Amino acid sequence: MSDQFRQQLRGWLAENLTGEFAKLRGVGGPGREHEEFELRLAWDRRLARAGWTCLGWPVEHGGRQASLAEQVIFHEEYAAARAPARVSHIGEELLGPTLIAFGTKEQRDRFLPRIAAVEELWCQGYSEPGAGSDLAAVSTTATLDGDEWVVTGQKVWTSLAHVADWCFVLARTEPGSRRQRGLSYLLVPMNQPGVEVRPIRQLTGTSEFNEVFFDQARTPAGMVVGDDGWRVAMGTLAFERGVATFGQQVGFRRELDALVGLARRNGAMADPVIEYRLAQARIGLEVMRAHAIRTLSRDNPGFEASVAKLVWARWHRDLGELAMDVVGAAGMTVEDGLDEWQRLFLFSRADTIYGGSDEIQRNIIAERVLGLPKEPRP
Amino acid sequence: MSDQFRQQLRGWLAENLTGEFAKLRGVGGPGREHEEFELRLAWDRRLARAGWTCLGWPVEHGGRQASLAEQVIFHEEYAAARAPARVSHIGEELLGPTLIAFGTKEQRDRFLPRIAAVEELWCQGYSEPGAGSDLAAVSTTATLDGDEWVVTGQKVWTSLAHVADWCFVLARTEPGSRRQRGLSYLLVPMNQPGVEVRPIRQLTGTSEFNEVFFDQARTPAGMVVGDDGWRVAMGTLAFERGVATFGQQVGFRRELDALVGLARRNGAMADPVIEYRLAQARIGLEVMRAHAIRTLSRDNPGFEASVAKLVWARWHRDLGELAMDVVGAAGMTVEDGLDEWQRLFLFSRADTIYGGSDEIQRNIIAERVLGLPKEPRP
Amino acid sequence: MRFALTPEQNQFAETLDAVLAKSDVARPWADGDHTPGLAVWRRLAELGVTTIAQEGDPTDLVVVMEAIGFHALPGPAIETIAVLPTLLDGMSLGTVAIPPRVPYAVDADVADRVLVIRDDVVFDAECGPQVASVDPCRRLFTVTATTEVARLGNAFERGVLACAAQLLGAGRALLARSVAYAKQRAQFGRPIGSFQAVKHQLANVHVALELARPLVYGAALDAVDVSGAKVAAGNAAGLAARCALQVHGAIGYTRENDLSFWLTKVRALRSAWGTESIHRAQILTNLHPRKQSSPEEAPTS
Amino acid sequence: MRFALTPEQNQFAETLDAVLAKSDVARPWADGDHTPGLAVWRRLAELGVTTIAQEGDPTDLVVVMEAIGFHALPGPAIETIAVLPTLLDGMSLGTVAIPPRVPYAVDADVADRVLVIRDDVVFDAECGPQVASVDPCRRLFTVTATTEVARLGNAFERGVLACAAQLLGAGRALLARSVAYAKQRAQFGRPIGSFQAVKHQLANVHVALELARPLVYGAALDAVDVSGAKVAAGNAAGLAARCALQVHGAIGYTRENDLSFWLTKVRALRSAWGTESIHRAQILTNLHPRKQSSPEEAPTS
Repeated sequence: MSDQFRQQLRGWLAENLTGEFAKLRGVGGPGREHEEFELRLAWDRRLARAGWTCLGWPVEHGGRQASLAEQVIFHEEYAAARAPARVSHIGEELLGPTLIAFGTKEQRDRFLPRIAAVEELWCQGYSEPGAGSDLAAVSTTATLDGDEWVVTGQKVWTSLAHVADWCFVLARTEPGSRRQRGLSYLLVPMNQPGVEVRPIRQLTGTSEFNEVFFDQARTPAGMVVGDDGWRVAMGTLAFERGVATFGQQVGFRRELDALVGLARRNGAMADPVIEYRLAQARIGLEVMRAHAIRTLSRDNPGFEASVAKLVWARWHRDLGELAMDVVGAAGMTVEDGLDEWQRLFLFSRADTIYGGSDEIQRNIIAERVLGLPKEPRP
Repeated sequence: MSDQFRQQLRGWLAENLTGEFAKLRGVGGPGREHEEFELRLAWDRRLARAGWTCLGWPVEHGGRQASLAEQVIFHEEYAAARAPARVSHIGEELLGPTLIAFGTKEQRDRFLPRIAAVEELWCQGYSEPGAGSDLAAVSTTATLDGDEWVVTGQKVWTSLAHVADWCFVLARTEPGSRRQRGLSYLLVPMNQPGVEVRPIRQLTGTSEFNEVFFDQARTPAGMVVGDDGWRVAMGTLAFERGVATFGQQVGFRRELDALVGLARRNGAMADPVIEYRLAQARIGLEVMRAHAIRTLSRDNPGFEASVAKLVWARWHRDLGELAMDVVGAAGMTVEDGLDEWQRLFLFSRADTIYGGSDEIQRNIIAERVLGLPKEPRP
Repeated sequence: MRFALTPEQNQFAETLDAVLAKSDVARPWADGDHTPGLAVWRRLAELGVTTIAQEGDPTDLVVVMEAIGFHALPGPAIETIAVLPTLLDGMSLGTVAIPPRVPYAVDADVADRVLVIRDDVVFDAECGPQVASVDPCRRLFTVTATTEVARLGNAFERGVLACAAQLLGAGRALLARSVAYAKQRAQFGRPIGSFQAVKHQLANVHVALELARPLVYGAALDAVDVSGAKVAAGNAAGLAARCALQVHGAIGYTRENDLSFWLTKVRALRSAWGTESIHRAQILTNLHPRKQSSPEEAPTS
Repeated sequence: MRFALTPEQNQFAETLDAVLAKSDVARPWADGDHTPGLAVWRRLAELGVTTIAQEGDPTDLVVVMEAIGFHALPGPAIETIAVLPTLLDGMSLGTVAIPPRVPYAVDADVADRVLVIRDDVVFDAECGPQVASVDPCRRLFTVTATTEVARLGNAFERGVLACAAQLLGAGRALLARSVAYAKQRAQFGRPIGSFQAVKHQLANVHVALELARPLVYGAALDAVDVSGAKVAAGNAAGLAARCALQVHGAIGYTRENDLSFWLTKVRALRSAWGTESIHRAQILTNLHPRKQSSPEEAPTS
């Protein structure tokens, strides 16, 4: 059954990742998010037409209610084929599950089919300048003006904002409220005069993220999801990763394999410490895989996500540093693909920050899993 | 000049660490503090008669005002000869310098010569049960009754209390005072009905430390050092280590050399990771030595002590763990000296706790050296 | 993909926990009095613990050994439950040396049967002199093989798996005790568990144990290399021991505090059933075929 | 036993700091405009910086290179100040490749003199194509040796020492910026520098730098192995870089923030003038004679 699914998918990818799409192999993702946007959009739509998007969703929302095992297989095979990073994943992985859990029937009917068909792209408006890990520090406000919300404020670190049609925005709708209270989860169209997107240049020279400025941006009154914006936003975060982890691990494995190959070719492997670190990295991959499988097997994954995040972020950062040591051993030339390793090194360093810093994850584990007392508030 | 000093000392040690004293080589110190007390006392007195105690003290107090370089040489040669751990060091290294800095003429005249001559032994009464790293949590009280202090309370982790003649005690002399305020630094005789000493059994089966119970113990009114007990106590702590570091490093080096020898004999060295860890340990020794020399060169060593403490404690703990891995590689037999390595492993684990835990040292560095803000008080 | 416990296993683990939690046998065992400990072993045998490796699910063994590690039960557990059950009658304690990787037999003086295994051949053995052990509850004896009695495959690998599970249990116990202590012990006017420095150390221990656990269960199901499970469980338990001593301070270091039973047990088990060096070399050997794969090749999944 | 700076050295370091602090030349250099950077180099030459290795105290070089690392000054500093000064006229910038350990020449397109050294023989060289570099302020060029011009001993070792000192300075700058940021940046209602998790990371960086420093000065005085100094300074600066990024969060990762100049510089210098692998092997070789000493032998002191 799942073997059949795997064969079918593998065959489809082999047949379709050809012609103009062949050059998309390996494209997109950290450090390459800016590449080939139009062609990747076309690719995502081709996936959609063949029914390979939103696999786990109920059939009535455009999915095919695939099992967890099938979803894992999808991510593994997709990554193994080096198919490009998706441009429609924020809608598919974050907003869609949120609407299925918290949205009204109207919202689901309005948005889900277009996400599944890759007709509308989404971006996420949570972080604000100066807030960093403190997601409850929301200054963006929204007030109801007749039958429309009027949104004003600034969001930051917003991937794909420059191409998205919609943004889900955490905004303060109760004037004078503090922290987690008085927030709403609003769906705001991006193509309007009140929304401006500015790219943030990274130290690699590319722009993975954007700042988004809302200046009296408008959205209909019905575009609010749930009652308690904070609870809905936390729900969205809980959907992050999950089965996609398996695809990520395939990507990690490929990076490691390539690095092992380079270390053999350029002689770095002769250093037993380098060899040991490469072996440790391989064991780390097995550990992550076993942990991910165990997490899936649980009815309630709970705070496994914090453990997983800590581990893969650390693993990937270490791989980045190891890559520089391997590359360095033979000097750096373009033929040895410095670009690739440089990107890995520079981007993996941010892994321990975004999506909840190491420090935040350890606090979550210590306080919510182990039950240790909170720090005193100043 | 210092070469001559070295030669003279080396000759004296070679001549005197013989006969009944020969068996003292390597005796005493962590895990062996209980061994051969009487003979070690006799040895310390022989040192005193030959003028090898209290080297750096002024001549009028029984010292010979030796230079820092000579003191370093003394500790290095003493350790190199495997001369036994001193039983009179608490008086020589802690109380003596404290009296020189803060004591009255009467106190200096009364105590210093007897410390230098090893006629009186000292122990330290700072830590209290339940206080741990929080030295300001002092519950022991002392009140003036006529011309005597009456001391009541409990101290813990007191080395050599069972053989000491005197104890320097941090006691609360201002009723109702809190934390660092209202404390006095008292000198209390141990041989009196109001003082009871109970050994604390360690997991190794030996007793390195004691609990000391003061129940209306008495000492003359003049036996208070300085005005502000906290300041005096902190002064004592600042005298800890210093030049003695160099002797400690010689001991560390001998442990490492022996471990390298064992790793060669039992085959553990064939594992490149073990070899790498042994090499790292050797480099660590060089680092500690260079750092200690630099600290000595400074007029005001400031918080170097926190850096040094963090480093040697970590180094020694790691050596203990490495020792178990080396021993384990060939199985554990008595001939391979499990006792020695077991002791190293078990005792070195406490290094990161006593004398100010790692966490306390990092707080000191962060707040006092780097100037980072304190944590909010609850 | 079935690394989670069944409801039956969870219930069995609870029963075991109840039996072992009531027993306080480590201290007498360390002091030379084995009577209370042997009574617990009889109770375990009645519950079917000593024959569990022959019946039912391969992960049952992990459940049992984790519980034994958690409660620091002394006695030749790995040998009796994991390595030798087919050679014992279900009520006896057995012990074994498998030189050179398992050079001594644990608690041979109290075992009903003492064996030596070489190249899958089992010999009866005589108990020789005791050698020094870092763990007073895990006494080591030299043994001398006498007559051949049976053949037995994979004895070492089963021992390694059981050892990894015991380490995992001991690590969990160290974490649980450290967390409990950090909640109740106050310093500088607040529980030490509210300091980030303490909190984050404990969180790191939790992470290490959480990651080692699926490897141990995976090894029981032959889905994961047993050497990797042993190294991961050993390192996680070692981290738990280090952190426990740091959190407890000097108290954890005294004979009066029970913590030392787990501290010495973890250290002994990390060297037992193959040191980290041996298992690391094994892992490298196992990886070797993959080492030849080119980066262009699609990963197996 | 003289690892402390003299009053003259402290004063010189202050002068240098003043000159370099005013210059903001890294960004234009990275963007291809070398004019402001070259002006700073002329000012340094006037101060005698480029000839300092030939005159006075061997630790002067460390003082200078630490300051250059601290301020992330671009240009072929190691080459001009430490390796080639005897071959330059005191006002020129020089660069050099010493294959295979130093395969490329830094900033060869702006250097007044481009050289190659093989087995202590110095050749004039022609600047070839640029190759990719992780640090936009440290551009690498292939060079081709032409005619022999001189002999020069210990060129590589002098470069390693200067590189270690530059790493130390860069590490100190990263720590200083991180501390300043942690003091002013608030999260969850308090400065992030008041959280132990942040505090202790920064304390660890301080410790690493404090320990590396005497090794670098010791290497300048030939009292310490230069390979050990390079590894220690590289690791300390690497830790400082990792911690700086963690403390700054995603901001440190943007082009607009100057932090990236130190981040990429540290990474490049760690691979330059011999990788950690090379220096670790060197350390092991240097240790080798001692390896033979028996444990009974009294240590040399």
